[in-house]
Amino acid sequence: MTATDTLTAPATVARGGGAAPQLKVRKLEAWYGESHALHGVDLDVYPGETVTLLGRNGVGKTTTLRAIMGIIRKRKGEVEFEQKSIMRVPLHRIAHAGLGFVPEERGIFASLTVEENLTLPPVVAKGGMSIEKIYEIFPNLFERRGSPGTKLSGGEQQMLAIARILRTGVRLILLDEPTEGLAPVIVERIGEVLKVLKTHGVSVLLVEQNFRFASRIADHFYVMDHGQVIDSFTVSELPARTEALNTALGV
Amino acid sequence: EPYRIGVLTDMSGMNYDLSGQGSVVAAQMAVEDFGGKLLGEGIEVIVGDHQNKPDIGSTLARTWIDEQNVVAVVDVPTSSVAMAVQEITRQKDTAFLISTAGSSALTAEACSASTAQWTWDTYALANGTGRALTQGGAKKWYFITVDYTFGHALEADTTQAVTAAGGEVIGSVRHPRETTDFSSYILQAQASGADVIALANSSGDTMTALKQMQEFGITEAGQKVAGMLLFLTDVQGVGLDIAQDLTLTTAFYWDMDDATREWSARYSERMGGKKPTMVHAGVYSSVMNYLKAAEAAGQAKSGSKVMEAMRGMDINDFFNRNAYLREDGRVVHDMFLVRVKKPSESTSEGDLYEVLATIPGKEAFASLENSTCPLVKK
Amino acid sequence: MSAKHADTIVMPTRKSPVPALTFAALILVLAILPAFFYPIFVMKLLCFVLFAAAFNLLLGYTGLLSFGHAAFFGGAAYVTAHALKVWQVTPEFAILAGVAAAIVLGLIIGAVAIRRQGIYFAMITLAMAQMFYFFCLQAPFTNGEDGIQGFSRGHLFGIIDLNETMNLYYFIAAVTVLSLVLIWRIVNSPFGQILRAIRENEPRTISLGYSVQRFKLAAFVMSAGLTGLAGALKALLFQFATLADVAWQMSGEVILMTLIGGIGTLAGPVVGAGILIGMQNFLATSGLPVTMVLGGTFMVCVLLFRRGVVGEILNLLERRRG
Amino acid sequence: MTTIFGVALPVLTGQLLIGLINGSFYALLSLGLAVIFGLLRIVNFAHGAFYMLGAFAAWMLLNFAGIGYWGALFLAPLIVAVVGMVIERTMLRALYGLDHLYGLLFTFGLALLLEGGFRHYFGTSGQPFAAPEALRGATNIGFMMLPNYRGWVVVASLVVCLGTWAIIEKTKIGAYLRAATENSTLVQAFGVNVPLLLTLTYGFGCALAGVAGVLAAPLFQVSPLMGSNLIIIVFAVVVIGGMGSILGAIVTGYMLGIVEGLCKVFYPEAANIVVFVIMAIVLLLRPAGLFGKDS
Amino acid sequence: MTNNPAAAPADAGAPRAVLSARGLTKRFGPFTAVNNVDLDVCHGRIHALIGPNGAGKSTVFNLLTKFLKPTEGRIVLDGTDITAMDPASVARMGMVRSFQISATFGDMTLLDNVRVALQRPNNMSRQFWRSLISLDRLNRQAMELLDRVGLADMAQLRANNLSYGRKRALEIATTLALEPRVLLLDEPLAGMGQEDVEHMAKLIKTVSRDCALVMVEHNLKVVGDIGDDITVLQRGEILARGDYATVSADPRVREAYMGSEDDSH
Ligand SMILES: Nc1ncnc2c1ncn2[C@@H]1O[C@H](COP(=O)(O)OP(=O)(O)OP(=O)(O)O)[C@@H](O)[C@H]1O
Ligand SMILES: Nc1ncnc2c1ncn2[C@@H]1O[C@H](COP(=O)(O)OP(=O)(O)OP(=O)(O)O)[C@@H](O)[C@H]1O
Ligand SMILES: [Mg+2]
Ligand SMILES: [Mg+2]
Repeated sequence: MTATDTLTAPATVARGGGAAPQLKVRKLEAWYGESHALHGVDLDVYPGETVTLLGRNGVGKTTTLRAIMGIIRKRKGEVEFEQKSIMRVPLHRIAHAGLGFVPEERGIFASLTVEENLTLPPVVAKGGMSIEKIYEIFPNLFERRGSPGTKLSGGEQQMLAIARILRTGVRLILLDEPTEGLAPVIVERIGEVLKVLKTHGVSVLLVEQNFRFASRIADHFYVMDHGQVIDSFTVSELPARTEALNTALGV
Repeated sequence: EPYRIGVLTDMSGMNYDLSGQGSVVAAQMAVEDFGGKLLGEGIEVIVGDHQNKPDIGSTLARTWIDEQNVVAVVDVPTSSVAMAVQEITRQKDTAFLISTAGSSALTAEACSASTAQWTWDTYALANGTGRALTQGGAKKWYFITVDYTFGHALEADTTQAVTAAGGEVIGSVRHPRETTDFSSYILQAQASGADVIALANSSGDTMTALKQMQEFGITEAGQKVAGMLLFLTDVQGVGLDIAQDLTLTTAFYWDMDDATREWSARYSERMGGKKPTMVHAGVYSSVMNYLKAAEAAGQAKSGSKVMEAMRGMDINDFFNRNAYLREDGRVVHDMFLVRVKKPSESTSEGDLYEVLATIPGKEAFASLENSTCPLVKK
Repeated sequence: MSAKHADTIVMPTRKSPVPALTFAALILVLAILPAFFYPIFVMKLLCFVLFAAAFNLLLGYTGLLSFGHAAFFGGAAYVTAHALKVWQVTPEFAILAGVAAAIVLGLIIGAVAIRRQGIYFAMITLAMAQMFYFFCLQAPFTNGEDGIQGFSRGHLFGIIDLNETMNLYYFIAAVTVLSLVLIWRIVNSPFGQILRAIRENEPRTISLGYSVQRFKLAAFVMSAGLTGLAGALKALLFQFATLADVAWQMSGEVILMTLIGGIGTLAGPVVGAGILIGMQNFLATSGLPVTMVLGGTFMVCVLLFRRGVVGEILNLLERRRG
Repeated sequence: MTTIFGVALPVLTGQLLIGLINGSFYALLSLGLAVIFGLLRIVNFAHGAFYMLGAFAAWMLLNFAGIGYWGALFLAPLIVAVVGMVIERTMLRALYGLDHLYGLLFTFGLALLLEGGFRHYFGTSGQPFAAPEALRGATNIGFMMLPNYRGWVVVASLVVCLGTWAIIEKTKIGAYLRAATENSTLVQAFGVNVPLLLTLTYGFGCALAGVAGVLAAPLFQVSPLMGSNLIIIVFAVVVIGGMGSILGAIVTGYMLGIVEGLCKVFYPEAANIVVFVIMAIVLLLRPAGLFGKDS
Repeated sequence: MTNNPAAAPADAGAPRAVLSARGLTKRFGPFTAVNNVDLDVCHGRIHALIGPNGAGKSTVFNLLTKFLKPTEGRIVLDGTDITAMDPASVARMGMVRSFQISATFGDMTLLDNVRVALQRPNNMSRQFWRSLISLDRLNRQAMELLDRVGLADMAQLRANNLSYGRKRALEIATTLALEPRVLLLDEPLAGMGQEDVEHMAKLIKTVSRDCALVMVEHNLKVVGDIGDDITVLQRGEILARGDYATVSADPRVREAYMGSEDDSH
């Protein structure tokens, strides 16, 4: 994969057309112990789509991803992936259903080398990237492949966290603030990677503070506040919404 | 209020087999056999588990005496606990009938007028075996000794007996307590060419050493092995296979004559078939004789008065032969040199020893000549 | 972002009446306790209360789990007993000697152990204490299994006869209460605040310029010294010092006391020691297998009541308040 | 027959060999501890109790089911593993998220319970257990008589240790486990059945203790206290090797056995504490242990 | 570009180099993370350290604050060679850092968090015999610091209950408590929401007047706004240095770090 063949135009996705959503979330609620963090989130991700969740600090974006994945046990509502409910599926089977997760805190394993980290998640389906390809995109990782995961710099850890999921062949990736702490060049490169994923039909549910980055790659936006989705629009509606977004997000 | 006899023992730790429940049963048997009444009052046996902690033991003894009308504290394994309890019984002038604790210190510097150390002490066991074996022709001795005060004393006592009988000690090696591997020591003992390899240590260590000696074929090669401090339960623990031909000294063996067999049978019946150790027999005998002496003294409160009475009494029974209580608290009686049977000689589960010789009490126990007990008038 | 001026929000730390009341209640209880309980038993309890409180100073407030505190407890007991029996000094000097020994031991063991954290720390202290145990087993002055026994308690300052039970009682009670006040003060002092910070985030504390190792060592030695005081008092009380006090099981017991009572709480060690000592006493005549019961208690505590009795109560109260 | 042959280096070489045998037990036990610690971050204080359980299981198999040594060598560790797995499933699991100290305290309680229980029902003096017929006697290996059984112990422990090392270091399982100790939820989210993996690991670690127990049964007394004496030394071994380092546990185990053996010849008084002394020195010079990676 | 017209260019006048490093090198095994880096940090100025991920920025921080030992090179703080010192002593000399992953005392209140830092300069850290009330005289100072980062009204909350961005603010307050002469901030703005970013940037600018400040930051807008001197690291070596305009015009920097990022702000 090179930078040139990644600039394919985003596949347009028919929203509201005949296709069924790949991920359908309805009335999702979640709790941290006693504290109620999500108050009924509704959202859809269609096949091949890149969907971005926007919102200020602490509104529940991360929590939404974790609740979809089933990492938060205390939750209510409905999550369907490819027309099957995954609310009762044990955590370790979710990935095999085709869902991948890149956590906010990156989750690099200190006791594993970079390469071990990279090959840790089991491949769940065909179509994932090969290790060679990954190293091509992130040469830093290739260079550091033998060193322990947490000896990486902050940004390298972020790259590793994303790269790790690209191998597994999942069809939907939940991606939490992938650009935090990354140098602008790398942010750009990650944008390209996400576009390539789209051409391969992989959908992405993205949480992002870097609005500029998000606006370049997403097809659809949801805005969250207080544990709920308060707004939703497509990329074409974006210019019209900028004003409203500025007040909602303080951009 | 009934008179109470407090059996203070180890119900949960390493002395459980040796003493423990068996001591409780033996004390109860004695009370029953005595008729259950002392000076017109009932007698009750109560039990305490000192968990091998001197503070628990001494607090328990103290409360018993102060609040529960306990007139005699019985048994008390673990010498540190026995020493602590002896301080209390001395202060309170309560009878203290020691059966399991074998520290010679209890009847030396720390002796008490209300104490009777009934069954054995380290000197008697070491001395008995040392002397008898040397006289039997095993002149050259090698010691495997546990490296702390207890082991040193055991070795010194035995050495004295061996040299007195014309033998010599050609070497010794010290090992830490609770050693799991004796092979280096065994190799050294083996290489020394001694006639007897003497184990101056106790239960766990002795058993491990015995087991490993068999691996190295010590006895097959003609060396004798002597245990300086071994109980019936230890021998059962390692099994005849390993303990066979071991020589040791004991105060009691159940299968000596009709009297011992009769009592032991009654004991076994209550203990699910287990054979009594010398400690158990000693507890029975000490309680029984205590009750007789209290009856004779006309009171039970003052331990020293009861002991006074006991000194004037004939205290022979199935356990005690040629026995008397000395002023330092030592009960002197015959001891027995035994040999552990080979598996082929043993006809039943409890058939373990062959009695080789009787060691007269006077020879078995340390004489009063060099006693450091302040009660001994010189 | 707040626009309020700082002055309006400065709140002085309120002097909470709770500790003062707790200590007053403790003194009151100690004054009347001998009327109901066996004084010797109460005194033993006090020794263990002090032991547990000293231990809690380390675990509860510095976050260091020592599995070797028996060394300080038993070591001080041996030295005190030896001082009374052989050197024949007055009790206060004997106790001081014991405490000094514990402090020296604390310095040695602490210097090695604080190089690591968490379980490493626990295992190192355990091993070092075990070394000390073998030393005590073999050293001639401890008399092996018999222990140092049979000495007089002597006269405090040459005047007060400690062989009188009630004299001894008031002495031990006074020392214990004063030590508890001291521990409470250490914990709630500027120094204690730094210990808390270390427990919370060590690298951050270093980056603020604190020599963390020195603070840890200081806390360790304080805990060791106070533990030594408890051991010395126990030797004085029972008039013996034996191997049981230096064995690792003793270290286990003090952990259990602190755990049952509530790690990091003021009253936890008092309650925990009370429960454990009471339980041992009860079990002694109950016919139940003691180690099994203790082991089971341990497991249940860890699984269900990690906060300990006092901790759980405090937690309940806090929840009530919202 | 039983004198030492070859006069030149006899005692020393003999001791070295015997040290190696002791080291076999240290290695097996510390390996189990290291596996459990390295992968579950639990300091398994009950390891000594599981070792004892292994020996008792062998003894019970023989006395109650008539199954001999060889059968026991496979069955007893299995039994221990099952016991361990049940405990892990029902109780230990609840402690994973917490401070490691709670794991230590819990297993400490478990050790007391197990040992107390066996003491209560089987007494303290222990049970005899004979070596299998085929391994009795001793072989003259030139400079000393080597009891056959001891030779077997060395071989068996080496095989088990190396096998374990290979499994953990050379397969994906090891990576899963190490990752799971750091962030088990995430590994699960990647599609690995972590709970099962942890249960099996704990079972496996316990089984290693069980193997050591069976191997030890004919050598030492089968007694409830056999483990509690050993466990603290093994802890020291693990600390010296570097906690969590599999290879470190194995190598240090054998090495310390040898050092201890030599100490018994040259300065027996210190044999009990030599391991602890070494530990203190190692910690002063290399705080992470000989094979530990600095943390 | 810079807000501070008073800030003189490095060659004019005599800017005092409070902290300087010469030939700083750090190798991890065969891998060289930092290679022969020279650095001068001056009083009253913000020195921004930027560069691609893994360039060695955090490592330089760790070397300067002594959390890592340099393989080669010398570090001088205020004329004292600190190359062989330990981190706590260096901190006592007035060089304080923040961490890339935020570091607070989670179970303590915000007030206590700041007071812990204040205790040391006030010699109130070893007093085990004094009451906690004695620390109250630090309250005013502590509250002022909290107020500066906008946390004054949360002083009695526990640090754990703060959201990510506020934890970072608290960490800065704690750091400021030491009145550092040299302040090192590792990605102080990462993960903060937009309005917090602006506020914090202002704060950093204000603070920098009284100390020498080194900052690692990927937010180029902020770097451009408040950075006085910029050093660009790449693969452990210095790629470029100068003010933002110079550096951002350098094609090598654009290629290695900025990419096509427009600096239209
Ligand atoms: N582990 C936790 N325990 C308790 N509360 C939590 C936990 N994690 C998050 N919260 C709370 O839940 C709410 C939602 O948090 P979440 O992490 O989902 O926010 P976010 O939108 O991802 O914010 P950010 O942009 O800062 O990452 C917040 O108020 C936060 O304080
Ligand atoms: N302790 C260590 N052992 C081995 N390599 C290390 C260690 N610390 C850092 N490195 C390596 O050194 C390089 C520089 O790391 P550093 O953390 O300084 O980068 P950085 O410039 O701060 O990057 P980022 O912007 O991503 O935080 C990285 O490639 C990293 O993998
Ligand atoms: Mg988030
Ligand atoms: Mg960095």
